[in-house]
Amino acid sequence: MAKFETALEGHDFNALSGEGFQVSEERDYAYVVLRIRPNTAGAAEALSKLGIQLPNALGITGSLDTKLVKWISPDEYLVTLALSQKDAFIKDAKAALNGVFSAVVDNSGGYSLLKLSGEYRYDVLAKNCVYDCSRYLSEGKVVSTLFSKASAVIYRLDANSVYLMVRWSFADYAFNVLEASSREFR
Amino acid sequence: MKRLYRQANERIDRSKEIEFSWQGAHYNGYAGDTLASALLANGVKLVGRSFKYGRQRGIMAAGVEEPNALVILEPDTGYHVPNARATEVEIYPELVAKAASGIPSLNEDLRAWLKPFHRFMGAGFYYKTFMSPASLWPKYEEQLRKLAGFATAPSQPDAETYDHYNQQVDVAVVGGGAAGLAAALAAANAGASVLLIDERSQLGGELVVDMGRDPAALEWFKQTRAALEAHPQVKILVRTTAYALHDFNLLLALERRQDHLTIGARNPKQSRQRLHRIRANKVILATGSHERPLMFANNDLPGVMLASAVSRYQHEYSVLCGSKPVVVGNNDSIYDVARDLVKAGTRPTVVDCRLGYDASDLTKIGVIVKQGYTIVKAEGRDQVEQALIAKTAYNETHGWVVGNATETLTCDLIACSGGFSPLVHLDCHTGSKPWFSREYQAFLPACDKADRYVAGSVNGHSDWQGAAAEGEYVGLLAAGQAANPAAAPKLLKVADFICPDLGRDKVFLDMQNDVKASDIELAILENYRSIEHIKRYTALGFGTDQGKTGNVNGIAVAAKVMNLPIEEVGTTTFRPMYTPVTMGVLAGSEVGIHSDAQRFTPMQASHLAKGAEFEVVGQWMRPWYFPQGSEDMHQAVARECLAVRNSLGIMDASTLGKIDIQGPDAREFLARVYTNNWAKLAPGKCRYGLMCDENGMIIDDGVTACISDTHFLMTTTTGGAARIYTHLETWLQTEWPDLNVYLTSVTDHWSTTGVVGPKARRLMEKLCKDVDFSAANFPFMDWREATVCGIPARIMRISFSGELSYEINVQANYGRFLWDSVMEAGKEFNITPYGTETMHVLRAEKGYVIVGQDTDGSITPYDANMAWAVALNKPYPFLGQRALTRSDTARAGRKQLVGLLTDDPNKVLNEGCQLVAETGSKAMIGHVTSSYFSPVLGRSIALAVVKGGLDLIGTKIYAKPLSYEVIPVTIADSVFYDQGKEKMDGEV
Amino acid sequence: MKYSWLEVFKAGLSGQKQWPAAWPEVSPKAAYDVIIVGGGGHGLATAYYLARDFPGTRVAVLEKGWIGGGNTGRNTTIVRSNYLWDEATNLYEHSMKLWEGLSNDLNFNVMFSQRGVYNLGHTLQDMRDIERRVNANMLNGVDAEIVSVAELKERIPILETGKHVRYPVMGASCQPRGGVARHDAVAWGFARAAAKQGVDIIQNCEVQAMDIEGGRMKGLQTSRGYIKADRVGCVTAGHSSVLAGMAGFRLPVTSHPLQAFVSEPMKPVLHTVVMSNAVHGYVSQSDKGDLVIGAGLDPYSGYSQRGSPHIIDHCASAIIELFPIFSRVRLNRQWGGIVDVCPDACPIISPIPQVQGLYFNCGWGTGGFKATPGSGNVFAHTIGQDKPHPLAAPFHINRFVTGALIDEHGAAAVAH
Amino acid sequence: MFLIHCPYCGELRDEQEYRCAGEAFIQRPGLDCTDEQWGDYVFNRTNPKGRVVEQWAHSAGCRKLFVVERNNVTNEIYAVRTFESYKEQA
Ligand SMILES: Cc1cc2nc3c(=O)[nH]c(=O)nc-3n(C[C@H](O)[C@H](O)[C@H](O)COP(=O)(O)OP(=O)(O)OC[C@H]3O[C@@H](n4cnc5c(N)ncnc54)[C@H](O)[C@@H]3O)c2cc1C
Ligand SMILES: NC(=O)c1ccc[n+]([C@@H]2O[C@H](COP(=O)([O-])OP(=O)(O)OC[C@H]3O[C@@H](n4cnc5c(N)ncnc54)[C@H](O)[C@@H]3O)[C@@H](O)[C@H]2O)c1
Ligand SMILES: Cc1cc2nc3c(=O)[nH]c(=O)nc-3n(C[C@H](O)[C@H](O)[C@H](O)COP(=O)(O)O)c2cc1C
Ligand SMILES: [Zn+2]
Repeated sequence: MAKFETALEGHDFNALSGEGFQVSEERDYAYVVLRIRPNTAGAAEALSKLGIQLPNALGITGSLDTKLVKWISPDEYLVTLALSQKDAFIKDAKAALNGVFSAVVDNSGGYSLLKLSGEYRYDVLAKNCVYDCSRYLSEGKVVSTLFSKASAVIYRLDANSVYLMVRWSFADYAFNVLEASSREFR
Repeated sequence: MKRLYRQANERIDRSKEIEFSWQGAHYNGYAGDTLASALLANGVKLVGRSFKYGRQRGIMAAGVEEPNALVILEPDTGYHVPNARATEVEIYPELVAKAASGIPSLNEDLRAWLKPFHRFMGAGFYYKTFMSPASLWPKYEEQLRKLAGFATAPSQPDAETYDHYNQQVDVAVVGGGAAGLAAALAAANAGASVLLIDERSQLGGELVVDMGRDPAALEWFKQTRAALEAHPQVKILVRTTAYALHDFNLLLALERRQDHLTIGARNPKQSRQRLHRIRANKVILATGSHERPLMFANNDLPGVMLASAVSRYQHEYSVLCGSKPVVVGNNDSIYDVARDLVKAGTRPTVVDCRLGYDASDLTKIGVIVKQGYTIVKAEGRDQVEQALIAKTAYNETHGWVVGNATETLTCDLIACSGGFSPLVHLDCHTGSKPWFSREYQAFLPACDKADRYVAGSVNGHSDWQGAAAEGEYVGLLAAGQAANPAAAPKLLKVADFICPDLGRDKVFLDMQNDVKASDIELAILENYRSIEHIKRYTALGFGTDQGKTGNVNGIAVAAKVMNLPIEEVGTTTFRPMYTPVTMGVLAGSEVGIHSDAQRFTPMQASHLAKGAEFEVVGQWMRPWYFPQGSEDMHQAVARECLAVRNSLGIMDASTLGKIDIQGPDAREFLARVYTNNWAKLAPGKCRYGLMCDENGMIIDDGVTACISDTHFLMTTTTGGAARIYTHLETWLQTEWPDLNVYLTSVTDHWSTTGVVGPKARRLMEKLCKDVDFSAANFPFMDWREATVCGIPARIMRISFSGELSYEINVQANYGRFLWDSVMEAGKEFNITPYGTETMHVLRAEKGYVIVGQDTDGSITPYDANMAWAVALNKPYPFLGQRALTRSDTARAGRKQLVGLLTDDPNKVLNEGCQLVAETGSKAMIGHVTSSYFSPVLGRSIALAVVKGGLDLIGTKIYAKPLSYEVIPVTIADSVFYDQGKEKMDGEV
Repeated sequence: MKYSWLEVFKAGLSGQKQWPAAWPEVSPKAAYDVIIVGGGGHGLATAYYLARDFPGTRVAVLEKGWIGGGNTGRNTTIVRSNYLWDEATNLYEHSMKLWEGLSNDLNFNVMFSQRGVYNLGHTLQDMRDIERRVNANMLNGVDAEIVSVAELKERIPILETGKHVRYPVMGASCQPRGGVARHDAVAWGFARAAAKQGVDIIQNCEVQAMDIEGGRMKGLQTSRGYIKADRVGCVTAGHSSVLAGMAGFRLPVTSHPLQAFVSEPMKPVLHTVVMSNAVHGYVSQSDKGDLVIGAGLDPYSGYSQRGSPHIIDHCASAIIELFPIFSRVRLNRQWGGIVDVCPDACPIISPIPQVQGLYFNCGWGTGGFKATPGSGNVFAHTIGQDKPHPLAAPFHINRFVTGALIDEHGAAAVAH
Repeated sequence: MFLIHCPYCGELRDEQEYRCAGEAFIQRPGLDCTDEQWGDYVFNRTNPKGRVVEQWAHSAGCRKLFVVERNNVTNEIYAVRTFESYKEQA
């Protein structure tokens, strides 16, 4: 069996988590980039066939249980869905969007998805992000910004946690940064 | 330790005695003391020596404006702080402090022994001297350097850490005095989120003094503070200095989180200091003001202090600064100080240059009040012993006229006030210029930027009630609520500056840098008339205090000498930092290994297990070579090279940039950004591409695969990935928005394992069953969708080594598994992992360039001998095409890429080595860009760029390395190995 | 008056009342033979050499503010000549030779301190570039050496040379004759020496328009009136494009903020100049004891003389990486200059083809202080003879038409 | 220290998320231009003091380029607009 690893496979998340702050890496998701302008001819039908509703700027639609569609830019969306559904989704999406100016790009290996929780999660973010997540990152919102020196996609689905996505190759760096900046909260 | 009886609002905790060390001796203070207050309580007068003359200096102020009392904390440990101000240091048990100045010691300073020469050391004297003989200047300089500087630098790495904290608020209030407190509360009550910042350990500002005098002030403070502390919308940061205010209300503040704690009690999990990056919708500056000293001879003697500081030491720390005080000044505030001193049991003498203040309450109780007098000189050996005073007279044309000294007052303290200087600093950081108020004799903030307010003493208020009222008013405004305008500031009437006679008397303006009034006069005499020239010629305001107490006096002296109004002289530029900021806190946590991101591929763990040495390429850490046993790099690389040439190598190519290009115009897009042709590339095929900038110079290269007619996958160089992606996006979005193309970076998605060598096919056939690897059915520069080790993959048959080579791309999550599986399967072929160094040798043997190593931004495709990659007849000319025909770019004889062979095959040229045409020549005709020992050829090879090199193949030229040994080399074709491309198909 | 110990002694006796103006305060005359616009180091040096080497030429320097208040007064004062390309090396080395005699030449101690300049390498490519540059320098007769990590540690013990940092130091190039000078003194020394040669130094005089007729320079409109001159040399650094705009053409230059900062003064611990392009910082310790530190460019255009704070933060991180003991040292003051950045990181010293009698000297960007005497010298000759000085010829503005750029980026990403 | 409103994200964001991409609306000449014209296009810039019209990219955000009109002396931002809005205007 092929061994599937995440970017932070083998990193000791226990050592990083404490009472006031916890981090975990989500393993079982796939990430598909959808490039399309909402007003492109044929986009609307194709997307509704796929059961996708495009979010507005900085918005999110759907859910992690089905498909989470995050706005990245006016013509870019990041779809997060269960790994097991990836191939079918990509196939369906390509079929549905055939002839529509768009791109469906599998970027599942491109990221590490980290879930931050605990009372001090916003303090940890404030130490590394120029974007004030505690003030502006409301539920159902996604922002692309900087996490220390890595670019990151940060979003929030509920009251208890924040998701931090960094590129795979920056994951180790992000882990170390999280480790250092959460020390005082553990 | 001597203290007054308990003052109404003292802030020391008499139950907590603290022992600390000063100059090697032990002293006691109380919790709540600053080092300055504790030293004063212990009768320590001498705390420093001045910069130039080594004069004795005592504590002058009670806050950040202190110019003299520079100390070293925790010397020579990882907690060493150079040049801390004693007035800012909170004492803690076991604190070790010593004076930052004194050569060789505080008590004996040899600069003071040079006193007879001080008269020759006017401003800028070194510009006029030490010139000849020129050879001696370095010796002079060495000696001058030894005399300069205050504290010693730390000798140990920092034992503590730092961090940053970003936040956005509705209203940021700088200053926790009456004005700031009122502003913060008003804004919060009006619904705004508020951040209140003060540099001191406790809120209150100058109110501490008012509270000692006025129970109503104390009551107001207690209530206001309690309301703020309880307010859910308010965050208070004490021990936090707002050191800069940038455009768009970016307020930078330094929080000292642990400096006040005993070293053993500091929490190692917490940062020592924190930089708050505050984006405030509105900023309220309630920063108060600093008192100015008076100008008189020997005004730097220990025992000369700011009057308000004397009161502050009394009220806040119950320390009496002198038992025989003289209080002298040019404004009403001195009488309050005198009253404080009376309450403390002394009998001060009050000297007021003006007439008319009703001081009957003081005279009634026997205080001598000399109105119409001022101080002209202080005298004393180690500290103030007496004050010489003289009569004053004022006239409109000449200002103050001061007579000869008429009287000598015996004293041990001169508390002086020359008026107040509002802390306009932050307001000025974004370019605003303060304006001069004649009435207040001070520069007041312009406050002419959007979303900014000032309130309190910074705006001229002299009473706490007025300050608070204005604070409340701007607090409401900042929170967006209408408010009734506050009353105009009750400006303290301050008399004009009394500028001393500028003789030989030592009248100090800038105590830290030893700038005297006579230095200003000298500068102007020599035509350094702009205040900026005066500053630079004399060093006025150059110190760690940035002239907080001295600058305005200096400006007044300059105005007098030039006979100009003060406002025409103006101030120098106020710049960050308001007070000095630790370099560590600026860096925050971005130090050491975190100073930049380190990027790793999915195979990192395997590389580490194999003992790889790493090369830094951009942010990436790439395996450089894989030493075995005691091998050095050359041995390892030789082994790796031969393994690839003779059997099988494996390398991690995951770091190459990868860009997914889709859309109906994808092909056209490629044609525009690459120099070569893309019209005919069919799905399933790959092609090498060369990219130029508009200047016609090579900026990148790489292989692009055609996935479908409208879908391509581009690879870029590792170091160029981000830059090229940005470059392409920029063209697409700005110049070619009509092209229907989407670019998506997929660098991280794919991990790439290169399987390289004659046995590569044999290995691939083992690992992948759904592809026909025969040379005929999977030719060079084709790619296939496949399943490798059970994983979906894209296999590209491309080569950067001349060997049969497959690059297996799989989703990053399987990268390591694939790598390990290939390693396992390759055992029978003695599969050998290799790093960037071997990769470089192999490609150099084939004459393949590395952009950035063999090119340097001045090499065109023609220069690189790659005319084959230039298609001049595309419908839309490629980027840089036009540049190639400019006269110089098209000229013959440019530097061109060629091969070099040393006559001595064992001689490996240094990369970078310069080339000349004749042995004796120094005229460089090119340089070596790449050079290696080729294990397979058993000799050294090199690539070089040589003027007209392509026409000189076979010519002998000479390398002139640093050793000046001349190495004969012959220009050769740049392909050294397998010119017939026989190895391309590997073992058949 | 000639400055000397004797004069200092006499002045000391007389209470420092004897000194003459370093340069007299003068009002503009109606006409000059040559006007130099810009009273920075380069402009003043140009005027000095013009007056000295072309006797009889009536020269004025017009400065909109106070002399030396531009980049001359805000740079990190690093002087070196170890450039990559022959053309650049020859120009900077010409300057270096003038520096070596400058204090005596000007009779003003510019405190030129040849304490050595180290350019650190942190990657293999850095090391290749160092090898290439040092090799070229030696062939061009410029002192240069490659210094190993072990040797660096000996010479600069406080430098971090360990491997545990993000970008370990792999070696360095060193130019022993490189160093620093006292920036203000350079402006003042040239001003004084120029004034002595009869040059009028006119401050608070801003050039606001150019009077050009039939492609010929006639004179300048200034904030202090119209001044006639048929030869005008513009040496206005960050403001060069503004001046070019007055003459109706554009320059291959953009103006950017460049920031620097100083620390509190300390006893000497760093005795040389250390620069690192890879981590973006460079530092020396002044004779006063403060660390003078320069940061990287702010990437946007700007005329505000202030930049963005994260550039400073980044630089501080670089300096601490190189010198961990400086972590607890505090910074006193930060500031910015407006640097005129050229696409090939080399200056333009050139007659302007469109206007007879107009000359520009600009594009020095982040690294022109070191060139001050040399630049002034070759520019003076270019104007004085209306023909590019041989050392200036390669820096003709025409190179942006022909493509003959002299790309110094490789050698100095931050070209101080 | 800029705080720039990204017209696509619709929010004020810190300068560090952006990249300045130089003067906007530079006209690219065709292959038949003179060397002078090519040099002018590639290298010469107006580089005005005061009001500038520049391209900025929200590089750490939505990666879109747009036009910023600002004062490069006072650092005041007058307007941030998309290229489309200019096109519509023209
Ligand atoms: C932070 C910083 C660090 C640097 N570090 C170094 C370094 O270490 N080494 C190095 O070699 N170089 C360095 N440089 C670069 C160096 O400072 C400059 O290249 C050099 O000083 C330029 O000198 P200048 O005389 O041409 O320009 P400036 O000194 O800027 O003089 C130009 C003058 O023109 C005046 N002017 C402008 N417009 C007008 C007008 N319309 N009318 C009249 N006058 C006008 C200006 O007021 C100014 O005084 C640095 C620069 C900066 C900003
Ligand atoms: N006796 C007089 O005539 C006279 C004259 C002027 C002022 N005052 C006194 O001044 C007070 C006015 O109140 P106020 O609130 O305007 O001023 P204040 O001086 O009481 O408070 C200002 C506070 O701001 C702090 N501060 C200044 N710059 C800072 C920075 N950059 N970062 C962090 N903190 C900073 C100061 O340490 C101080 O605590 C009254 O108490 C009044 O009695 C008296
Ligand atoms: C080499 C050098 C050293 C400096 N040293 C100091 C210093 O020790 N103290 C100080 O306050 N400023 C120092 N400055 C900065 C000046 O005060 C000033 O900020 C700079 O010349 C820019 O001018 P401005 O801030 O008036 O715009 C130094 C500047 C330079 C160029
Ligand atoms: Zn955006």
